[in-house]
Amino acid sequence: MVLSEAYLVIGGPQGSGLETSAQVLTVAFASRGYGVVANREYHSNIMGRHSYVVFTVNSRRLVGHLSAPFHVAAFMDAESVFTHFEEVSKGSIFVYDRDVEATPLEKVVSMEPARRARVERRLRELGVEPTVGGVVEHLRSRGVRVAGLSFRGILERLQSRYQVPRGRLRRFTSAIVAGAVAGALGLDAAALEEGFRYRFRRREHLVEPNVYTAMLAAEEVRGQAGSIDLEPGSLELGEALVVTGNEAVAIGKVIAGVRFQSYYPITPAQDESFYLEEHELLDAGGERLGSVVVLQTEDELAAIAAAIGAALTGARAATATSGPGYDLMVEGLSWAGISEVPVVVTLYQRGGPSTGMPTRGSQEDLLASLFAGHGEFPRIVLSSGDHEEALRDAVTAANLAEKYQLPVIHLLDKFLANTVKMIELPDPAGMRVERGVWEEEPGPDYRRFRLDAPTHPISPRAPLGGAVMWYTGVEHDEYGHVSEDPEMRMKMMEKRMEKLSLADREIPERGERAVLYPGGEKPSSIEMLILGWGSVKPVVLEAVERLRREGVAAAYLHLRYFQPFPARYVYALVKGVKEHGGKVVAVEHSYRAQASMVVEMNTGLIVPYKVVKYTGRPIYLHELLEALREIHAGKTGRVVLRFGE
Amino acid sequence: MVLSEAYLVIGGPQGSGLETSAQVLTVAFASRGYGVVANREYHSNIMGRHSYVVFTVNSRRLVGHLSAPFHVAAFMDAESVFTHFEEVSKGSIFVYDRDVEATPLEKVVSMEPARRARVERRLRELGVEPTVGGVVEHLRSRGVRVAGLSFRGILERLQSRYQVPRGRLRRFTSAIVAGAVAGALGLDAAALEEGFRYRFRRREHLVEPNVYTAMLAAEEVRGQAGSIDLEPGSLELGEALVVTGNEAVAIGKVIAGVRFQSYYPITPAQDESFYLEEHELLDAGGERLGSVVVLQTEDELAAIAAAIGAALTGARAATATSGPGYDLMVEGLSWAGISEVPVVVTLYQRGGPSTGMPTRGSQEDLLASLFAGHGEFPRIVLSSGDHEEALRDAVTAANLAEKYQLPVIHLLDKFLANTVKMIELPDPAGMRVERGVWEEEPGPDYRRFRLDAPTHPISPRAPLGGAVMWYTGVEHDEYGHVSEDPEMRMKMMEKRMEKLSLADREIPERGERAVLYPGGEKPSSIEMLILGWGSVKPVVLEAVERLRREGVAAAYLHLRYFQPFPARYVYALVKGVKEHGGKVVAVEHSYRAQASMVVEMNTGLIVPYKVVKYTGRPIYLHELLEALREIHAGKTGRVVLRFGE
Amino acid sequence: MESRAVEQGGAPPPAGRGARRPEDYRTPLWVDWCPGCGNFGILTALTQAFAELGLEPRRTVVVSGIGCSGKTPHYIYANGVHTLHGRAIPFATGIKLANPGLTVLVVGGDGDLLGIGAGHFVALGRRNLDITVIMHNNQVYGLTKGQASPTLPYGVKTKALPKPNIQDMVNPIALALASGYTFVARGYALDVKGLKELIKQAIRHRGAAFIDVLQPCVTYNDVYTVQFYRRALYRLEDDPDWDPLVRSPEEAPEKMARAVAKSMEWGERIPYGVFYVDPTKPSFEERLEKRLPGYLDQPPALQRVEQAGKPTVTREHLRRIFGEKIVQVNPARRGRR
Amino acid sequence: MESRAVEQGGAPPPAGRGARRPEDYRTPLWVDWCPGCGNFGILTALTQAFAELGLEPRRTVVVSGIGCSGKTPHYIYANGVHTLHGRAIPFATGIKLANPGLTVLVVGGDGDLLGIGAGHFVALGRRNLDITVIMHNNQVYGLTKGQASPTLPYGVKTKALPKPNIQDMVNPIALALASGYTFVARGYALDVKGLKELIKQAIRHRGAAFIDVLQPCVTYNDVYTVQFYRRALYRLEDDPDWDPLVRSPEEAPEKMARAVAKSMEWGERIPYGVFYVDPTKPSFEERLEKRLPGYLDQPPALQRVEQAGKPTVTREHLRRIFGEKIVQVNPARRGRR
Ligand SMILES: Cc1ncc(C[n+]2csc(CCOP(=O)(O)OP(=O)(O)O)c2C)c(N)n1
Ligand SMILES: Cc1ncc(C[n+]2csc(CCOP(=O)(O)OP(=O)(O)O)c2C)c(N)n1
Ligand code: SF4
Ligand code: SF4
Ligand SMILES: [Mg+2]
Ligand SMILES: [Mg+2]
Repeated sequence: MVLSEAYLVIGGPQGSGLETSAQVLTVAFASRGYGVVANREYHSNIMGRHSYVVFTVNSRRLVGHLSAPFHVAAFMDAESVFTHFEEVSKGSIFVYDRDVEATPLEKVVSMEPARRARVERRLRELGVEPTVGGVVEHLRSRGVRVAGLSFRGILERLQSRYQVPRGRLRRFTSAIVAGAVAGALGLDAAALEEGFRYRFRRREHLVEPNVYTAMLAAEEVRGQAGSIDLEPGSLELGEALVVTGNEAVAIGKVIAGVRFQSYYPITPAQDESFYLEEHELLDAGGERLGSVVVLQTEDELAAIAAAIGAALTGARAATATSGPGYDLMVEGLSWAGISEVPVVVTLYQRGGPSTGMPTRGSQEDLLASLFAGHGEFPRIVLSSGDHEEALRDAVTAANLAEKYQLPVIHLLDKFLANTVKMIELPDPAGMRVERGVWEEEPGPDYRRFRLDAPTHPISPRAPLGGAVMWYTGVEHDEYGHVSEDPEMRMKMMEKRMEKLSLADREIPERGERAVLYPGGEKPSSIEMLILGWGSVKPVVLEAVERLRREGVAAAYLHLRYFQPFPARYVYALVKGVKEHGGKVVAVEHSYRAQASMVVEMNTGLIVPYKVVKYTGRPIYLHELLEALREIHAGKTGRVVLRFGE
Repeated sequence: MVLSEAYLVIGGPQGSGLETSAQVLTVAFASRGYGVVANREYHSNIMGRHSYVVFTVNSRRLVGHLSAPFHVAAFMDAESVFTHFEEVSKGSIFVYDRDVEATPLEKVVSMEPARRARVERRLRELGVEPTVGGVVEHLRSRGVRVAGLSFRGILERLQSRYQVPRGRLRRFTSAIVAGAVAGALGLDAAALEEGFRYRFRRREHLVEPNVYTAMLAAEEVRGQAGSIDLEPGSLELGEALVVTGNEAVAIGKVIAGVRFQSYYPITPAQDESFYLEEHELLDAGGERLGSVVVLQTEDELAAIAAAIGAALTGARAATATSGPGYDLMVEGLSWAGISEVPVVVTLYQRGGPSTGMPTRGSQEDLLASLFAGHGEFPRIVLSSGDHEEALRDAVTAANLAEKYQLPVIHLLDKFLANTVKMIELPDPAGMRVERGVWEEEPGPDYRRFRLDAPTHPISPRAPLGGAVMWYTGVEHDEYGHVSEDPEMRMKMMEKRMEKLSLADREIPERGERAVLYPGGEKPSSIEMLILGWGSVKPVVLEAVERLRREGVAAAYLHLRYFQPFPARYVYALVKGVKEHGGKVVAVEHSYRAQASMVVEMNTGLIVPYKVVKYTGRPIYLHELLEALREIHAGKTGRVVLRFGE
Repeated sequence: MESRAVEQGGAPPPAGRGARRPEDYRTPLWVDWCPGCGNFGILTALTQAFAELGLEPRRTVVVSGIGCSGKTPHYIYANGVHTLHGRAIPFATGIKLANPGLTVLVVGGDGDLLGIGAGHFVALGRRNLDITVIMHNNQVYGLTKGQASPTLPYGVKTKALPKPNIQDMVNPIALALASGYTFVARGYALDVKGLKELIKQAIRHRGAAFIDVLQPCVTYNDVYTVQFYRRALYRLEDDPDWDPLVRSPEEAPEKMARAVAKSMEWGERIPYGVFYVDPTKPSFEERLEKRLPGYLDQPPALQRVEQAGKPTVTREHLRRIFGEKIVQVNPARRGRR
Repeated sequence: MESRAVEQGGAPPPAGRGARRPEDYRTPLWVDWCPGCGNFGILTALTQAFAELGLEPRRTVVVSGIGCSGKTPHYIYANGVHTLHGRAIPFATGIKLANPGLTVLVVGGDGDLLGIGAGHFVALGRRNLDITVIMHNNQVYGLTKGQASPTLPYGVKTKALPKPNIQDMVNPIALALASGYTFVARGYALDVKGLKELIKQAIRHRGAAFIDVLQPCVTYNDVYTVQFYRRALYRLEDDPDWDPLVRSPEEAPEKMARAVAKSMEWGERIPYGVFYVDPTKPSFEERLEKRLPGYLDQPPALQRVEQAGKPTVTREHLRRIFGEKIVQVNPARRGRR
């Protein structure tokens, strides 16, 4: 059978070059016209703990979902073998390092005790000897096509050919893994070369020996296990961006005109700031586009304060963080609220609470993004479901912030942040930069918080430096001077809160704040309406597609804005579906299914079915489909997903 | 007509002794068997800005509500006269300083521009000359019983009698005001003496000249304006506590066994910590009861961290703060959540957002108290409606924290915090101290987060110092060691979240988490169900009482717990009332009526009617009654209250 | 009409322009500090310094925290940003970095800057960003009614404290030096002329400048009173041997050590004046200009990012800036295998 | 069975008790630092110091922040509290104050203690609470992949930095001195024996102790390497004239000034050892005991607050403690008017 879509996994210890393998493979597939996505799972550790990357490769279209069992698995070490051996099935190609065949489970010191106990139990149940060799035998007996490479042997051949210093040989392990996958899926040397060139942009001398090493592995795999017949890639994009979600947002910010970004390092937000900093010069080949000031602050309290300060001067300013850092920002957020400051907080959710699972994904911070920060003030909260949305929403967020003069929280998560995806090169010409209402020539009597502007409740802005004005976190009068007068208080409170009503009137609900897939679907014809948000989008869309093929009239309502919430549209849709006997299911990465709580709060309609996952691992297509089928069959109301190590 | 309840206001500049007048009067009334409550309004300022105190005095019972117009008004300065002259009515007694009669409005420099403009406009409308004299004339013409005292004259008589140094004379202004009120309501010298003794506990020599001064004023008022016939006080309590809400909570904490309190000064929370610190020795007349460590930290980040640290050693620990400080605590809260730390955060709400109206009240932080802090973790949120509840809830909060091993947020607000009220002396014998589940003899293999305890999901605690254990904000195993294992994650997440379900099963909904007044009322017989929480309780209860007398079958559902929310009970009640055509009205101190949002989120039932106030001033009975009558008459759905300067 | 009312709360600038007088930097608002408060002296010194430097109000920004001191910007006719308790420095950092052409000052309380804000205080020193920090040092938390601030010495009992202070004081001058401030001085609120001169020097200094201003709080601090300071204070500049100026980087360690040693005098005798000035260290803006050529001319606040409602960044720009992330997709050209 | 599995992740204490060996203070967990990381040296020095002091694991608490260094407590068999980034000191403060009988240490990164946590670092110095702070100074943010920490000097470019560091370093020793720490030292992670001795001294010292431990990060810091330190480091104690001990309060200012001056040596030559010890200042616990007699015996953690499910505080106690707030209500006795 020829596949048009394949699922892959590669694994190895942190710090051993797995990211290189992943990047090389992603680019190699992309360059050959495949849609590709790769999600990386790793511990909060610099070196030694288990890490793995999961891919989906599609020959016909851009993809974003993941699934299992994997068609190809290629592992660097014993821990990966023990950890993932049950994720392949008959006919899968399973590549491992023959040199560690004798390694027993108990010698894998880096494995967490809880997992070791589980694997031990499982091997006992299966009657498998607890060594790499034992596991491989077991797989072979189940019809998995196993290929045992001698990593040492391959590296020795590399060494004798290119005289790589012994100490550096280990760095080529990544090429072995990339090559193994290429071999198993029939990717050629030229494609791999594209991948290595992308990776070693300024160290071209590394390309050739890497390709050489990879091809050794590829041939060996093909020799031992044959290859899997994957349809040739047929995407005709001309050029494509291969980026992580972090990078997509950074590019979006550059387009948006964000020229000041403050941050304090935190996983998984930090890479966005690093990427911005790398391109801080906006060096468009000689042409001067200005530059971006990227400031590493002493903490997140300072990060938001500095971003607000910058915004007051008229710069487009943002900060990016994750849960713990966001908590530290909320006092500043509240200041931005009362002072009507357009500032963007890009919030990458990770597993909580507290330090939680810092390198794992979640959608646990929705309620905090909506309600943290004391007192009442308007904010806009929007979220992106994939790389394309993330990039565009970075522009939208900056626009909304300035249009309504308020803080905007742009919600993303670790899944998106670290996932590498192939997308079309965006065209800024199709985007808008809306800077809102400005006072053209502010006079000496300029009132920053003017109450009688034609644009009320929006007061025309002027930058610090362009007029004299006052800001204060205290309730204030039109000039920004402290006021405790009850009437002034009411006017200012109402002015601020009305901006949210204004945004609610101006931003389209349907298609922008919430998007229904398939587009034209009527409530009466929907049997199962899935509510989701953020990075569940790709996998849910895929599941909807499959369910529809199975004859289930499923649809996906992708919630994008949580404030202002598209209440009328969602109400009508959900109400309609329910009235016609359809099922409404939330699919989310949180224990409580937080978006469904927001729906309930805004519409008074209960979301009765929930599929949730809170292991910090992404939702896979196969488990989601199973859950939805069970719900459709009336077997259950709440499914907790758990696939993935 | 003989009154059984009177409403009073006194006013003057900050720092001029108004608090003394208020305390003296409160105690004087209390000692004479009157129920009394006094609410203070003041600016965020140390000296000079306008401040005033509003009282309700009842001859038959303890009271908590305020109302207007005032029967007696006594003012120290011109600003008070200009600010409050419309709050009295025909027959009221209005006392002012004759020496400032000539002061024109424009000379009152401390008055905020917004207010000055408003007063100016109003005086113009009324055709009143903008001087104190003009205003007084106007009042007289409207039938107000005006008494103009020469403050200077009275102080001179004091001076000649007691040889008070000239520089100290001004300090007796407070006695003039207290005396004026006493005169207007027929309070005798002995009662005032009680008040002054209470106030000048360790400076007894001040009592006599103060009483003397007060009585001069009293006589002068009676001479000029007569007095108002207030029924004699008839409360037979024997002894009573006269305390602010801050003090009530501090006393509750002492009873609860809170022996560590960390705080960073912030209005209106700080007075609780100061009061605790004053009594840190727990000096029960020779008997050693231990002591309370009250730590002023460098900020609120440290305050919560230190409280958590103390809790880990087995001490009952708490911290107290307000909105801006709470924002800084939420990262710590999230740590307490994942680490299952029993810690109490006493949160005094004030006007927000940001620094907002730091000395004014609000109920704006409910949603933040429920949802701030990233990630998902259990917390209990309860709120108190009056001084009696506040004191008892301080004990309950400490109990719940230890019983369920989680952070508890005890919500209060500025109204309660600063209001002085007469209450019964509580009896700790009627209270419980529940310290939860402890490991009796923790062995060397002690597991702090044991998953298989008979008390699951509660793991028996041991204090730092009593065993070896680990804590971490990272997801962890039973020992408290870092774990990223997905199965361990699920178990720990579920364990934590199930504690909330447990609390939901164990804490009674009816009567504890929500209390209906009148108690036995059936939904079918309720015409108007008022939902409220926190310090709206006394005024709503009074309004319900009055409405019922008018023939409206009103009832009040006092919401006390927001997590775990009494969803079933509230659902049944609200649903029942609605089905029988009754109206459901939220009464709250926030723009969005946040508690009604929480009701909607938890029950799916919309609260269609709202009475809100967000000027930072308390809700007065007269305006509330008017609003409720309008709603009852079907004239409106949302009323925004605004009484009070 | 309503807006008319409100206008009175604002700060119409003085009619006559041209050479500026201190009064030109005052708003018409009533100042609500206690009569006799040292803050009045600081306010006067600020407006005098502004006038003598001829600062343009719209190009000057006074950033404050929360506290009695935090109200200062409202009384000054120049941009005022009254921020959060402890966060004035990072707000100011964002302002200055986004528009380095502005003159940026921070005014804050001792609690604000050295208690809740101490982390930012240290960080600004490390950056040597061209901001002037003026600390209203009254040894108490004024606005919250007189608790001990981080500058109140151990064992001292001021009026509002129920017991003597149990925490030690931090030494602001030493802390500023350890953090890297390149202009460090102490002023006295009631020596308005001297303070004005210090403020002028601090503003002119290119880099992070700190002035610890001893400010009597007449309401809560009955220990560090005007009487006390009158006896204790002496001027550093009166010592002809005192030379705080670093003339070359090599001199820095020794001058700093001397300044630290000097800063430890706190008791009967308290020195004030300039403790340390190092004009040789590059300011943060200068470092940034090196890294981002053109930054000073085209800082974030002055870059044009929009053209007729569109981004100024085009697709072609993206190709050039982010070219490394672009993959040529050519399934046909090379085919598979 | 499931719990059996989990148990392996815990830390059963060693079988043999009695005199303790360093190994007795190690949990069986795999240490996930990079091979060659300086943290291993610090861990060893800690367990050796614990063993030599004979600390009881259940009466010892190691509090950490977040970072590579933050993982340390899990590797030590004693109570471990792995807190929030930057907040180890205030957590430790609560622990120590609630139960002053415990031995409390803080281990943290340079980012943790001097970046995000700098405010608390200063505050602990002011309090002189008996806590030992050990800073893993690797000049980078290790766990977040090598960004510059507050101790990396200006202009230095380590591996993971795209450009040379644009911020200045803070001087940890000077900062600790300015903040009031009464024991201030510098150690080196690879001189385990020397470090162990410093740790012992610091733990024994009654008051706030700080050790700046130079810790090579082999993965991200290719400037401050083992090779570098081997050349640069020299021992303070090798100078016979070096005497960091304050014998009477009067000596303090001069010794501190010398220590600050010494701390400015950072380049070719870097001193390590004890910079300053002042045992004459009362610790915070001692001050508290003075204010709350009996505090040390009956601190918050050890007070009994419940008796058969009831408060130990009775109504009569309330009358006595809060008597000032009680009003006798007697409408009948005196009547009205
Ligand atoms: C986060 C936060 N915590 C606490 C407060 C309350 N607060 C307002 S001013 C102040 C202290 C003021 O002291 P200082 O900084 O010395 O200024 P001063 O009033 O003495 O000028 C405090 C604690 C606040 N506004 N915000
Ligand atoms: C509030 C918050 N912000 C950011 C982070 C992310 N973070 C984790 S460790 C770390 C820095 C670690 O550096 P350092 O303190 O020097 O410790 P090291 O890893 O070098 O030992 C950061 C920024 C966090 N955990 N919490
Ligand atoms: S409290 Fe002190 S610092 Fe504040 S205004 Fe009054 S005198 Fe000045
Ligand atoms: S990154 Fe550096 S500090 Fe962290 S474990 Fe590795 S070597 Fe050690
Ligand atoms: Mg102060
Ligand atoms: Mg570090």
